[in-house]
This record gives sequence, C-alpha cells and structure tokens, in this order.
Amino acid sequence: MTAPAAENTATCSTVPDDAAGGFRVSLQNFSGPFDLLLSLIAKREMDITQIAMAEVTDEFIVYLKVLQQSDGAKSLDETTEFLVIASTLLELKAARLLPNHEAETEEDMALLEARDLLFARLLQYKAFKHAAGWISGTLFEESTSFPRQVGLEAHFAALLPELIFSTTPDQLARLALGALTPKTPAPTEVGIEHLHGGNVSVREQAAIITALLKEHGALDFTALVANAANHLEVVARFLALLEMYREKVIAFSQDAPLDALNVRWLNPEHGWDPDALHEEYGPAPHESTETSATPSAGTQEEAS
Amino acid sequence: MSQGVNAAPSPNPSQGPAAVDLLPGGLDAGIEAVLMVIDEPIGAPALAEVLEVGEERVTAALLRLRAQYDGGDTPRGFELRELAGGWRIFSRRDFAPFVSRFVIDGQTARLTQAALETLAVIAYRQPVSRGRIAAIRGVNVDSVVRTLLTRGLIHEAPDDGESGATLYQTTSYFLERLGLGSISELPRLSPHLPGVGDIDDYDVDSPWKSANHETT
Amino acid sequence: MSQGVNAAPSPNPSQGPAAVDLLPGGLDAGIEAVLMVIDEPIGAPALAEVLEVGEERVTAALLRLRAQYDGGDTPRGFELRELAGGWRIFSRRDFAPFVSRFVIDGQTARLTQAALETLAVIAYRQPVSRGRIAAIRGVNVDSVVRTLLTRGLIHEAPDDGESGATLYQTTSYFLERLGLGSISELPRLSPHLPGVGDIDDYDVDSPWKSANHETT
Repeated sequence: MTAPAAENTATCSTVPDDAAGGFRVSLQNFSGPFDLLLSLIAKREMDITQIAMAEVTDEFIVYLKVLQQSDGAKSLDETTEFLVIASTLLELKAARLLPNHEAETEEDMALLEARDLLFARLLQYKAFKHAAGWISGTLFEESTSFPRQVGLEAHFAALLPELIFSTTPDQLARLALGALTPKTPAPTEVGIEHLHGGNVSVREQAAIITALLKEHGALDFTALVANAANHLEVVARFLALLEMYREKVIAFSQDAPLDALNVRWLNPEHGWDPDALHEEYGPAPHESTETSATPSAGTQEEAS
Repeated sequence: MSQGVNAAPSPNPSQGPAAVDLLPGGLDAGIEAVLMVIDEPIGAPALAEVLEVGEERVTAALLRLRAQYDGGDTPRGFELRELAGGWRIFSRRDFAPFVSRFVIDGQTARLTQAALETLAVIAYRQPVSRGRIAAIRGVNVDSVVRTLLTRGLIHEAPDDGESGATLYQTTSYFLERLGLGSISELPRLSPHLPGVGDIDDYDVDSPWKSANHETT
Repeated sequence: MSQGVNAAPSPNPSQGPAAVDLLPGGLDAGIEAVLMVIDEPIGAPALAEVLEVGEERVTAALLRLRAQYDGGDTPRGFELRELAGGWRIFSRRDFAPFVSRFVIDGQTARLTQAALETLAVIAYRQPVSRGRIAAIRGVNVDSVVRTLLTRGLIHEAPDDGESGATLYQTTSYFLERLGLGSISELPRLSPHLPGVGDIDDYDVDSPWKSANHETT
C-alpha cells in the first residue's frame, strides 16, 4: 500500500537540530499516522503517558509538511489521514501555548480526554502491529509445511454425479462481463467533502484580525469572528490569535470563566506584520517551495 | 466388501467390529485412505461417519497415526496435523527445501507490512468493516483488503442484515496457513509499548478491552 | 539444510551421504515428502535429481516403500503405484467403498455460481493463471479451479516456459457442453461492456496491479 507513495516521494528530509539528535523519516517506512507517531515516541524512548507532547507534535507537523510537498492523489490521501492526528496534537499544543490557569477547567479536562483517546488508539494500534508481527512469523514458519492437495483419482472422479450444465454461451458471456467489469468499491465511510470549505490561511485570518484590532483597539472574540464565513475560519482566527499572543502583539483578558474573551491590541513597536506568520497549520500550496528545514526551525523554537 | 458398508449406518462401536475393522489395516488404514483424497482438513466426526465407527475410536486412531508418523528415529516424510478444525496430511517440514520445488504456486508470497497489520485487525476484531479497520490503522485499507480477499485469507462475512457495511472475517485457509485449530488459539493481544512501565496502570477503556475480549 | 542441497547438484552416491541422508528419516522420508504433495506421477530420475542422490538408490527406496505400505497383515491406507509416467501415492483400493462415498457426499451435480463465474473468466482470458483469476474475481479461487479441473472443463495449458505460474485453459469437453465448435465462437464481450470499446483494450492489469503485485 505504501509502495506507490514511495515511488513519487523519495526518502525525505532530515530535520536538523533536533534535541534527540536528529530524526530521519522516510515516507515508505510508515503506513499511517499511528505508525509514525509510534516511531517518534519510540525514538525518544518516552513514557507515553508522560510524553512531552509539544515536541512530538512539532516533529509530526514537520513530517506533515514534507508529506504535503509530495505530489499525487496518494499523498493527498495520506495527508488527510494525518490531519486527523495532527488536529488532536495541535489541540494539545494549543493548551501549552495558553496561559496556565487552574488545571481543572472544562477545557483542560477535554484536552486530557483527547490525549487519553489518542493514547488509547495508539496503544491499540501498537497491539495490532505486534499481532501482525506474530502472524508474519508464524506464516513464515508454516510455509515449510505443504498440505497434500492432489487431484481426485480418476476412478473416484468417475463416480461423481454427471454434471448438469445448462449454461448457454450468452449466459457465460454475461458472467464474464460481470467479472471483468471493474467494480466500484462500496463506500467505506461517510463522505466528508462537504465539510471542507477550501483552504483557509491562518496568515490571512491574522491580517483580518490585525486590521480589526488596529481599528478598534480591543474587541472580544465573538466580535473578531463575527464575519467569519465558516467554522474553519473561526478556527484559523483562533490559531492566529494564539500566534499573535506568542508574538506579544495582543493580550487576553477574561473577567470570569466562560465569560467573553477580550483581545487587546498592544500596539507593538516592532511593527507586527501578519505576513511574518508561517503557515504551519494548513495546506499552503504557495509555500511548497520552502525546504522542510526552514519551517522546522520555526517549530522547534516555538516549542521551547 | 461394499455391502457391509451400506448395511450398518451407525453401529455402536461396542457391538463387535465395524466393516472397516475387517479390512486389512483396519480403522487406521481406513482413515489414511480418506486422508489421501481430501483437499481440506477433515474433522473426526466426518471421518467417523464415513467409516461408520464411533468418534472416540477415530480420534484415538488419529492420535496413534500422528505419533506413528513422527515416530522417533525414523519418522515418515509426512506428518498428520490437526488444524482449522480438522486433520490433514502435510509434508514433513525438514524436507521443505526439496518439496518446495514442486509447489511453485503463490504459497510463499510474502505479505506486505500493511497487509499483515490489516490481517491482524481482522483476525482479532472479526467480523469487522473496512471503515473500522481504517480507523484502527489510521489509513485507507481498500487495496490491502482486496489483496487479502484475493489471497483467500479473508472473506466477506454473511450479511447480518443490520448494518449496511460489508464485514470481513478470516477464512479457514487463514487458520490452516497459521497452523491454528481455531481463532481462539490466536495469542492474546498484548501491548509492548516502548518506554511504558506498566500497562495496567494506564486504563485504556473500551477499544482496548473489547479487543482482548473477542480473543477469549 | 538447504545449503547442502544447492551445493552439490548431482553427487555420486558413493561419495558419502547426501544432504537428505542427514535428515531424520533419510532418503525414504525425503521421497515420501515429495510423493505426498505432488499431483502427478514422478519418475525415479526426477526424484533422484531433486533429492541429489543416485537413481539406483531412489529406485531401491521406492520399491522398499511400496513393500512397506503393502506390508503383510497391517498395510497402510495408501499405496505406492508405478504408472506410465512414474510413481504416485494413491488411496488403497480396499477402502474405495468408504472413500467413494465420502467423495460423492460432498459433490453436487451443478456448478456453483462461483465456479461458473471462474469458468467464464478462464474462457475469455485463457490461458490464465490462478493468481490472475483471483485478482479479477477478488477472491481466492483455488478450490473452484480444482472443481473445474476435476470436472474436466479446464486443464493446465502447456508450459510456456516463461512464467512459473500454471496457466489454465478450457477443454474440448467444455466446448462440447456449451455446443460450440471453437473458442472463437464465444460471444464477443465488447457490445455489452459499457464504455469499453474492446475487451482487449481493457487491461485487467491496471486496476488490479497493486493486488497482483503484493501477491508476487
């Protein structure tokens, strides 16, 4: 299954400066996001219940970018699969970027649950991978034992009831036609195409937020997303806010839990430009010329 | 000699010798004769019915034959194995290098890692839909499932009439290839995660537990 | 153990023991291992070549085995017979009444849908390997191919010497049952095939390639 992908995506990049001494991934070695995650975890020899989530997340995102740069529908397929995992990891990462409030808020609990779920799936995958290893070994051992499987001796074959064969040439042709016509496989999952409203750029959303905040000085989150076209844009604006918070161009305040989230423009002296924001989160075709090393430097720094 | 066979459909083994006992070689040879023509494992009950003796006698004879073939210093070149719910003659493994030259068809083709993992999921979770396998493996599994179907290792489960999705399960050929008597003989799924001290401390709920359950 | 096999293609039997002699059961067991799995009679020269011993030794062992199987009061349920083409193990005739009943029980007079569909694929794609048929039908076809062979509707095509796989084609009995003079009289598929000009244009390879690939 991974073979076709391997053809158009050569062994991909090394990420330098990694704390663990650099990690190298080659696309054809992984048959899915869980596979990759497991490998990342194994490489760092981390207790998976105590994972330094942000670090793994960063490596994962770097890998994701590399994956996106490869061509072909296959790569698109894989990228979407990976995005499921990436979104979970991103959520966890977002938690780290946010100011550390009390650990018992509802969101924290939700994040913990998301993490547990991811671990549960990871453990499950690991177990099946282990089982696959056993099956492979056993199949190999058993391949040296050949069953007796010989044709029926003539005098027994002669005892078979006379074959009733009423099939006409036309019927046979229809059967052949049915068998030789390519089958469209039955859908395995609910279509999700309608959920994708096209690519949303975090950078573009950051520009919109910047314009709004420069005009009004301070706004609450509801106002900032009031003209968002869809949920995806809301998410992108939220991510943009996180980035801007990290860059110290805005500040948050919230009077009480679940109260409106106020965003204040800090009027930074260094002249914040949304264009400086790297598109780490979404597919950004125009960025595909970037080498994987460049964004990785950004993500590493961000994690620290 | 065939008259005797048809005369007594299911004689009580205690009521004197059965027809097969009167033939040279007796029950043991009779079992061997049937084993020569089968092309899939045959269960003791089926043998008992064909040979018109009690099932216990057949089972005892099968065990006797197996021991005889394996016998000490001079084993035979074949062995009698119990798998996939029945008994079947196999060439002795020691001679595989010689025998394999005559068995050129596909038997030894290796499965890819993706196919093996998918097979594992189906084996432990059967019957299971493609969607569910994909969710566990985190990738689309359509082409791998097709490969496994083609290889005869899995097949579509009979429709349960409830869900619309096609469900897959392993075949008896799968058991045969693995030398297993039944699915329940699969080793328990056991996690061996690197760096995890004690898996029991980590309570993985539903997805995990049910997997273990199905194997027992 | 296979190293020894490849190392000495045709050693003189007088030059010490051959690889097969060192295995449990020795040459006799080696011959048995091969005889148990082959489908058609094998000659002593072929056995001698595979087992890498002299032909005289093989012939002597074959005669010894035959005597052993027939052995006096307790013969085995199988027998070793020498036919035109060579040697083959058969089910012992004494037990034919039991064996034939077993054979007949499992059979029906009609071909199953799966067998008919496979026959149709072979008819239009011949000569064709089992692997290819399996890829086209999406299921393992080993047992239906065996049924079609037993029924005399298909047979193995003469070896083209290129691919290792056995190819199958339909027999004249098949044409007879269908009331056709030759294969060229089969209805053309093209008019029925939606969107495909000619069946020959439709390369079965493309959609199935990945499946085929992984099996080889």
